[in-house]
This record gives sequence, C-alpha cells and structure tokens, in this order.
Amino acid sequence: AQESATLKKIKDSGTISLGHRESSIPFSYYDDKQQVIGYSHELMLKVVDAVKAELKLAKLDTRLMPVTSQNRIPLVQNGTVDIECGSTTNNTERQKQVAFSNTIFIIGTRLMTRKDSGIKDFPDLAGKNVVTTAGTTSERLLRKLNEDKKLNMNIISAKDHGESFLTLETGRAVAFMMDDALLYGEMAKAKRAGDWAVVGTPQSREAYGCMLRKDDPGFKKIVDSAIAKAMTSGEAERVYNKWFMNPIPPKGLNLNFVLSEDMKALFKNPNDKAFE
Amino acid sequence: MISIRNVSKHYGSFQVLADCSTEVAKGEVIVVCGPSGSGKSTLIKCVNGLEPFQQGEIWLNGISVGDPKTNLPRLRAHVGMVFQNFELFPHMSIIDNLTVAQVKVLGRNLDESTNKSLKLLDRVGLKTQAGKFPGQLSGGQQQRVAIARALCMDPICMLFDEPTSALDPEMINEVLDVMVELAREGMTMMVVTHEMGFARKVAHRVIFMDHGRIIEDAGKEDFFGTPRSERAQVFLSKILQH
Amino acid sequence: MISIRNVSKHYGSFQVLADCSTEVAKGEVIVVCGPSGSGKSTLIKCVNGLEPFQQGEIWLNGISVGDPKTNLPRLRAHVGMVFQNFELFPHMSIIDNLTVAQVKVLGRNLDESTNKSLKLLDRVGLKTQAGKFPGQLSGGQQQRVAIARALCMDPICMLFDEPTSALDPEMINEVLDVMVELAREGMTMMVVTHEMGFARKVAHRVIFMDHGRIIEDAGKEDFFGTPRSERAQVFLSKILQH
Amino acid sequence: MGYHWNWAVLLAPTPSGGVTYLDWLLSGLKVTVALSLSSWILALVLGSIMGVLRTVPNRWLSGIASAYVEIFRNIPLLVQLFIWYFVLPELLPVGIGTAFKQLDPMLQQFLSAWICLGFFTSARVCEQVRAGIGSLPRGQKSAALALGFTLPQTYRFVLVPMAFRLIVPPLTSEFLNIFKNSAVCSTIGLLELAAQGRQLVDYTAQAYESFIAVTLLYVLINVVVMVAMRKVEERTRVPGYMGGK
Amino acid sequence: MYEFDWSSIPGALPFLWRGMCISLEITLTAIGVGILWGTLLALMRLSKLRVLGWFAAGYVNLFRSVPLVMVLLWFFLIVPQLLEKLLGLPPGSDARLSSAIVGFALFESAYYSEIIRAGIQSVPKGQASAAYALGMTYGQAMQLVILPQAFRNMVPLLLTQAIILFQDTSLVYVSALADFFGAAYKVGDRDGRLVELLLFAGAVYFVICYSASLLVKRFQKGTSA
Ligand SMILES: Nc1ncnc2c1ncn2[C@@H]1O[C@H](COP(=O)(O)OP(=O)(O)OP(=O)(O)O)[C@@H](O)[C@H]1O
Ligand SMILES: Nc1ncnc2c1ncn2[C@@H]1O[C@H](COP(=O)(O)OP(=O)(O)OP(=O)(O)O)[C@@H](O)[C@H]1O
Ligand SMILES: [Mg+2]
Ligand SMILES: [Mg+2]
Repeated sequence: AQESATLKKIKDSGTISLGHRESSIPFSYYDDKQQVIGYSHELMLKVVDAVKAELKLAKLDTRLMPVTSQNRIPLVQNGTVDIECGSTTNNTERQKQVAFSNTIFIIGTRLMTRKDSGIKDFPDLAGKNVVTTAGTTSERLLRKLNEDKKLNMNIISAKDHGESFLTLETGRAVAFMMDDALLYGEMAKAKRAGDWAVVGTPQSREAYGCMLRKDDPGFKKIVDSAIAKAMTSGEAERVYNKWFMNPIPPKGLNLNFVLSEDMKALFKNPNDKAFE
Repeated sequence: MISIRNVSKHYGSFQVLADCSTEVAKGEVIVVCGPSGSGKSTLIKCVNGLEPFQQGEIWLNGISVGDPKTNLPRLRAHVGMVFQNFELFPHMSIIDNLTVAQVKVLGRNLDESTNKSLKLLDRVGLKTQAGKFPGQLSGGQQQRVAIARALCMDPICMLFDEPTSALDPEMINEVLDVMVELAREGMTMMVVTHEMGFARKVAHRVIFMDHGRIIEDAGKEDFFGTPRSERAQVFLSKILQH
Repeated sequence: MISIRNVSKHYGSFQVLADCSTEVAKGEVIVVCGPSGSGKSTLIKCVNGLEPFQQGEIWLNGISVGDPKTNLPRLRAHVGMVFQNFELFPHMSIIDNLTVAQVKVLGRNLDESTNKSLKLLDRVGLKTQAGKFPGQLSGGQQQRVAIARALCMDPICMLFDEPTSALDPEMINEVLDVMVELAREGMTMMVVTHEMGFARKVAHRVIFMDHGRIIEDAGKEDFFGTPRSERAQVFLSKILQH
Repeated sequence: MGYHWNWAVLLAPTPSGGVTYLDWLLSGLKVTVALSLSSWILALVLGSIMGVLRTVPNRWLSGIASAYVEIFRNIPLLVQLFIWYFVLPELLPVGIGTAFKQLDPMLQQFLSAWICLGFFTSARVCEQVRAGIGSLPRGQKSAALALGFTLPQTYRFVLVPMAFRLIVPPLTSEFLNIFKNSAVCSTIGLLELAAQGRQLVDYTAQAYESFIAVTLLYVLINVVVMVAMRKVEERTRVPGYMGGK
Repeated sequence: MYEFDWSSIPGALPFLWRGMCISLEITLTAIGVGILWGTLLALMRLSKLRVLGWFAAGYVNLFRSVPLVMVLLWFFLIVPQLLEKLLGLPPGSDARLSSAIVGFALFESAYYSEIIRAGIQSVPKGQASAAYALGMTYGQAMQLVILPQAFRNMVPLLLTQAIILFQDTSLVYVSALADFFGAAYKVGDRDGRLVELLLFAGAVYFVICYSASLLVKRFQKGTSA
C-alpha cells in the first residue's frame, strides 16, 4: 500500500480511534448498557477489521470517542479520531476540511408530525412553528423553502435531535423536519410511537459518509474498499435489515424503513459522490 | 424628663441589664461610667428604644418607650444621640449629613434645613467643612459634626455613648469643649464617658455600673468624695491613677 | 546602642520623616510623643528596618540597618517590638505565639522554648492562660503577652508603638506596670506613647515630633519643666488638661 | 496539523443569502448584549429587594429571601435553563402554557433565557447586597434610627446607598459573569454569540476561525464592561473612604 | 398537562452514578490544583517583581474574560495532543476527561487566585510587621503567619467557589463527556424522558449543593466564634 500517516500511526500504537455519535438512532448511538451500536457503527467495525488485516496485526485495540456535531471535524483533523462513522453528510464545504469515504447511507429530508395534525406535506406548514436541528442541511433547506415559497413559518433551531423532538412533542412546533431515517429513529424512542407519522415529499437527497483525515489516500483506499466489499457482497443489506427492518434497542421498535431505490443503486455501485 | 424604672434585659441567658432605675430631670447632666461590658451602651440605647428590653419601663417626656404603640421614629427624632464611632453617613457630604433627617424626617424644606445646618456647623467651628465628606475630616471634627447633626433636630435631650474614646488624645478636648458648652446652656444630657475631668466640670450626678447593675447613683460631690462601693473605688483609682 | 543619623523618608512626594537624628544609649529609656501623623510609628519602624528609608543611616548595636547587605531577619530577631494592636497571631495559642519564633528563627529546641515562654508568661502574670487563644484574652492581657513574646527572643532593646492606646482605661495600668518594671531592670527602650505619667516615672529623655521632624529632644526634667518649642507646649497642655 | 485556514470565510455570503457570516456573528453579539443587559437589570432589581429582605429583622421575610437564594444558587444554570424553557410551560395551566408556546420561537427562547439568567444572577446579587449591608458598621443603622428615620427610610437613605458603593467591585464581576453565562443559552436554541459561532462551524466547517472570532468578541465585551464599571466605581467612590484617599 | 414517567431513572442509576463520579473527580482535582496554582498566582500578583505581577494579572484577566464553555472547548481541541506529545501519554487514555480536568483546573486557578489574594490582603498589615519584627523571613512570615490566617478567612469563599465549580462541571457537555448532567441528559434523550431526567438532575444538584452550603455556613459560625 501507499505510505499512509494514519496507517502508520495505527500500526505504531496498535490502536485505532473511532468517532461515534451518542444518539443518532439507528446509525450510531448508545444502548441501555452504554454500548455503542447502530448501522454506521457496524460498518465502521468492518472497516476496522479490514485495517487489521491490511496491517497484519494480531491484535488491534479500538478506542471509542463520542463526538458532537460541533467538534467532529476538528477531532478528525487533529488526530483525536482516525475515522468517524455516524450520520455525517458528505458535502463540498466539509470536503475542504476532511475526506469522506464511500457513501454508507442515502436519506431524504422529510417531516415528522402528530398523526392527527392534518399536515400532509410542506405547503401545509404555512404560518406554523416548525422545528429542525441546528447545523443540519434540513435547517438550510427549510429556511430556503420559507423564503422561496413565502410560507411565513417560524423556524426553531434546536440543539440536537432529542431537543427537536421534545419541541415537537410539547407542542411548540407542529412538525420536525429532518433526515427521514433519523426521524424514524426519534420515533423509536418516543413515549407513544404510534402518535407520530413521517410525511411529505423528500426535499433533498443526502449521502452519509465516514470522515477521514484529508490527503491520506492510502487509508481512504482501505476504508473505501472495505465499505464497497460489504455492499457488493450483500453484507451491508443484512446489516440494513437488522437496523431498519427489525426491532432495535432501546424500546424494541421496528422502524420498517424499506430499502429505497437510491440505496439499492448504492449497494450495487458503491461510490463517494456527494449529492450537492 | 427621662425616667428609667426597673429595666432588665438579656440576650438569651446572658443578663445585660439587671433592674436598672434612675431619673434624669430637665436640664440635668448625668455621667454614666463603669468597666467595659458593664452595660452602659445598652442602657443608653434602651432610652430611645434602639435596644428592646424585656422588663421594666422607660418614660421619655411622658411617653413610654417600651410601649409597642409608641411611634419610635417620631420619638427618636427628638432625642439627640452621639456614638463612639461618630457614625456619620460616609456617602454623604457633611451638609447632607446634617440636612437629610431634617428634610426626610421632620419634613422641613431644604433651604430652612440648610440654614439651620450651617448655623450649627458654625457653632461647632466647622462651617468651612460643609462640602467635604466625613472620610476627609479628622476624628475630632467628625465627632463635632455628629453633635451638630443631633442638634439640628432640636432635641429635647442628648445621649452620648463614649463620644471621645475613639479619638486621638489631642482631639478629645475640642469635642469635650462643645459638650461642656452644651451642658452649660442647660441641655438635658446622659453621657457615657470615662473622662472624669468632664464629669467633675459639668455633671450633676454620676452613675456607676457593673455587670448590668447600677451600683452607684450619686451627686457629683458624693461620688468623687467618697464613693460607697468598693468596685467603684477600685475602678476610679485605676482610671485616675496614670 | 541605637543611633539615628539624618534619616529622611517619603511616600511619593509626601515627607514622613525629615532629617531625624538621635541616639539611645544602652539602658536608656526614651519616650517619643507628638501629634497623630507626625511620624512616630514610622520612625520607630525604621529602627529595625520594618520601613525602608531613603536618606540617612541607622546603626543598631554597630550594624547599619539601611545597608542592603544586612541580614534584617537576624537583626530583628534581637530587637523586641510591641505594637498598638498587639498583633498576636490569632490562629495560634498563647504558648505557640511565644515559641514559634524561638523555634523557627533562633532554632531553639521546643522544650527549651516552652520553658522560656512559660517563665516569661509567669513574669507578666499570665502563666495560667498559656493554652488559650488571643481572642479569648482581654486587651490588657494580650498586650502583656505581646511583651512576653518579644522578651522571649532575648532582645538587646525594645521598641514600643503606643502600647496602651488601644486599651480600655482600666487595663492601661496593668501594661504600664510591666513596662515600668522592665525599664527599672535596665532594658534599653524606645517608647511611643502619650502616657505622660509613664514618661515622668521612668523615661530618661523625651522626644517630641511634629510633621516628620524631631522638634524636641530633651532630658525628662527639661521637657516637663520648660519645653522649648511652642508646638510642644500646646500639645502637652492639650493632653495633660483633661 | 492538516488544517485549512481560511479567514476570508467570515466575509463570505451565507447560504440564506444577503448577509455574510460575520453578520451572523454580529447579530449573535447583539443578542448576547441585549440578553445580558436586560437580565442584569432584572437581577439588580430582584437581587436588591431580596438582599434587603435578608437583612431585615423579620424571620418570615428573611426566610423567604434565603429560600429564594438557596434555590437559584444551588442548581446549575444549565439545568435551570432547561427547566424554564422545557419544563415550566408543561407545568403551567394548559391555557397559559399553550399560549406561551405559540409565541414567536425566538421570543420564547429569549424570554426563558432572560428570566433564567436574571433569577440566577439575582441570587448572587442578593448575597452581595446582603454582605454589603452587613459590612457596614452596626452603628450606621442605630445612628439613622436615632435621627428618627423609620426602618424603610434607614435602608433607603443610609444603608442601601452605602452598601452599593461598597459592592461595586463584586457586582462588576457578577456583571461580567452574566455575559459569560449567556453563552449557555445557546443550548435552548437561542441564536446568541456562541450559537452563531457554532452555526458558523456547522455551515463552513471552519472551526478554529469561528472559535477564535467568538473568543475575541467575548474578550472585547469584557474589556468594554470593565472600563465602564471602572467609571462607575470612580463616580460612586466616597471621598476619604475605601481607596478613595 | 404533561404526563410524567419516572420509570427510566432506576435502570439508569449505575450510569448516573458513574457520571457523578466524573463530576466529583473533575471538581476535586480542579480544587486541588486551583488552590496550589492560585496561591502561587496570588503571591506573584502581590510580589514586588513587576514581571511576575504582570504575568499573574494577565493570566487571571484572560481566563476571567472568556466563558467557561469556550475555555472547555479550546482545551478539548488543543490540550489532548499537547498532553500526548509532551507527556508521552499512551494514546489509549481518554482525552476528554484529562482535557476537561486541565481546563477546569487552569480556569478555576484564576478565580481562586483572586480569592486568595483578597484573603492575604485581609490579614492586617500589622501581622506581617509583627512576624518580621520577630526575625522571620518572607517565607516564614507567609507560611507561619499570613497564609494560615488568609486561608482561615477564605474557607467560606473557597468552598462557595467549589460549589460553583461543581455546578459548572455540567458544562463539559461540550466534549460529550458523560458527567452527571451529561449522563442524565443522555439517558433522557435516549428514552425520550428529557423532562423527567432534567428535573431529577436539578433535584440531585440542589440537595448536594445545598448540603455543602449548609456546611460552609456551619464552618463560618465555627471560625467566627
Ligand atoms: N447583640 C448582642 N448579643 C449578645 N451579647 C451582647 C450583644 N450586644 C452586647 N452584648 C453584651 O452585653 C454586655 C454589655 O454590652 P455594652 O455594649 O452595653 O457594654 P458597655 O458597658 O457599653 O461596654 P464598653 O465600655 O466596652 O462599650 C457585654 O458583655 C456585651 O458582650
Ligand atoms: N503606606 C503609606 N503611604 C502613604 N502615606 C503613609 C503611609 N503610611 C503612613 N503614611 C503617612 O505618614 C505619616 C506618618 O505616619 P505615622 O503612622 O508614622 O504617624 P504617627 O505619628 O505614628 O501617628 P499616630 O499617632 O496616628 O499613630 C502620616 O501622615 C501617614 O498618613
Ligand atoms: Mg459601649
Ligand atoms: Mg502610629
């Protein structure tokens, strides 16, 4: 393989640092024993196996490091974590700071609302309070939509998904706009999951990728091929079914989030393209 | 004028005043002395109701101080009081110290109060200092201001609590001189002090206290001639010796 | 023993001491008096280097105090000093107050120090109080402890800065008595005080200061007989009058 | 370190158009300043009242005031903030709670943050006022009463004015604290300075530029406040008293 | 009206307890380091050497002008590599905890140094004179006479600051470290029981801090008697 700083570091220390999220259900989150689990996390572990094989190490320690949306990029850059797989969207701004692996998931941005709210799609939001999570693409889209269509919405930017959902649940907002998979994830931990529905036409498609340090093609190559292998071999679909079509912790709810056409295409033809 | 009848006071189980009685007639000057902690300050503060007491009665110009129905602020407005540490208000100029109570308590207008204040400042020899702040005056000057402040309220009697004991020796006399003059003009005064020179000069009677009790209450001549109690004798010999 | 030669000191542009000179021979007792702010405390603190001075020289037992090469801590260890506010260490018991410097400064062992301390406490009449803390003693007792603390260091001379002025009148004498005894035993002493009774009894010379200058420096008889300067006369008349 | 510095990002236009990222930071600065100043007024008023109540010779009043202080002092600001914003509207009668929740979200956040910071800081101001009054010589109160002032007049004309002059320095640091504490309010979504800084990171991924700019703005606030409070201190200094010389 | 559901608390107690231990660990270390380093800073600030005074004043003012949240963020992003490089720590160590501890310790030192400086200045000047007059050196006077009294005077303030510090540990959420508040928040978020967990956390903080402040009060009475 090419000379890679990251691989050298991993080899020298015998340790790889993994960045994970704490409550991005079902991608990367804690179960009730504070173990990290989730779809992205399992794929990341596959990458770890590939690295271990590549370096021919008998033993490779992993160090788990929770990251937040605010500090994940600096932490990748300064070497605190070697790879971060969670629910990070691959876009051009971020590509200036970090590299992205092959896409691991593709989502559409949609709305969650109370079943009896009467909201069916985005135009129904005119004049209402709508919540979204600060710093996400949904926030940008929502603001743009508001201006373009003169919907006159009040947009609430909550700190994280949990707070966004709380805002929705307590009636401060009628709808919560976010990546559809995450919306299903929030539903999975709601008090009464049956009260909520995900509606609306997707406003955008986004590609989630794992973040790596820039300018380390040697490492990226290993990561990419590990992900590609999982996808083409059908392993990724098995993981998908485990997290999206079966009951998952913490409440044993089944998200029933059917594999989309985009995802099917991705599994056939893995790539690291951003959608922007 | 002032009538103290069987007054007792305690903090918890500690007895500060025990069955104290005395009378002060109009125009009389009474000196109160006694060792530290004997209750002198407490007694004098009881007279205008600054300290509550549990038993006995104090009458001031026909008004009962201990009676809960008494309007204490109004009563106190007409009793002048001077403290050991002057207790001028440090954030007000001298003239404001003198006028504030006249305006806010007696409801005089500002001009009238200012005139009165300046007159009294003049009397204690400090007219030129009216614009300064207390912190800029010497101790003796501050105490003279405090006396002037009390006099501004046209008091019917004056209470002094060791007015010279916080002063440098040089300044004691400038304050005592003002007090002597006041006494000679016929002001009713109760003075806690160890300045026996002052007592000799103007007091009509001397009260000696110890452990919260009034042990001696005698005319000046009697007191300095042959004090009856041994405790008073010892005390006098100590403070007069050096 | 103590030789003060043309000492001047200022804080910024304010002159605290101006060209002060005097001599204290072994066994001599000197009283320093003068109005407040005249520089008495400053002068006496200069003697053992507690205050730096800009001009002049002070020699103590043949050692120059102002010389930067002088080991001031060692020098001070052999000069006893007693302050107006006692300055006992409030967080130590009486006996610890007396022993701490003996052990840490002179390097005596603890037993020896304790013995010495108890002997000197006995001498000032406070042996029974050894275990108490300063806050539990009266002012007069505290000042006697402070004197004992200074004596523990076997001082070659003693400096006193208004040792009685923070005391209740009743307690002044118990302190003065100790000082008189000390003087009579031949201790070299410089005493800032307004107690003219003490000066009359034991002083050899009296120094009168005003505005940082030594205005009078005379034998006791001369000073109380006919003080030469007007300022000293006025001052004396004021503090002796009452 | 593989960091790509790009200070020009501050002047780049934001995706919502029309403004630059620097404008975001400045609008955050405005919110921080508005929030801090208005909370400070609330804190001063409440704190002074409670501080005075703590010193009055009435068990009930001083008891109430001390309970107030204990509650607002002993719970972390962050927790209090969440309680004001998320929990309280749920505990209110449904009508009022719903009415509050239908307000403009920005207003809801600002109101919650304002009340939270104001109450939190007022407990601290209260303790300072109490300490200030307590540090006045006991004789001051006696002297005022002896002149015939009533107890309220004594506080109004003598004790409180002097106590405030004494506590200007500790109040200054509480005042500075309120600016710093306001950074915590970004957690409920209020777009103040720290939140705008974070948003800048989210949008541009230029973390260091953002942190540095935000830190500098806080230092700037601090310097301005310190200079202003020094002026106040000089103005209120009592001649011949405490460093007045 | 909101329906409360406290059922997720009992199961989460071990996790919450671990969070509490982290909060306490940060608090205690920061107090220890803060007092030592703060005392040094205070002595520098009061020293006759201008340079030391300036250094201490600059340090204190810098730390006091930046929000703690920002300080923690800085320390989280910069200190880990520094520590690993300088001290050669094994890469397996948890940088979140060490950086939080270092950040708190340095930040609190600035506050402690101001308290201690005030404490030293509250000891009457005559005490230093008396110590020197007995022949003590600067070091002896500080160690035997001034500092013991300064600390005694300052104990209530130092403890009060410690209580504030304990509350402020909730701000380590910026580094996703699960201190007590972080743990409660995470449990609440995971189970959709944020309101309950926040109220619970508030109550726990109140009980701890209030008890501590009662202790301070008792201490104050003890020393003033
Ligand atoms: N608030 C209080 N609580 C408890 N005891 C008190 C209080 N105020 C005064 N005392 C005690 O009451 C006693 C009498 O005090 P008071 O001030 O009247 O004495 P004094 O004769 O004026 O003494 P001094 O000459 O020192 O001024 C003292 O022993 C004092 O300790
Ligand atoms: N640190 C200082 N800075 C400026 N001026 C000072 C300082 N210390 C003392 N002074 C001034 O020096 C002068 C002499 O002070 P000193 O204490 O020696 O007087 P004193 O004769 O002992 O007076 P007292 O009888 O009041 O004790 C005073 O005017 C005082 O204000
Ligand atoms: Mg008294
Ligand atoms: Mg002096």
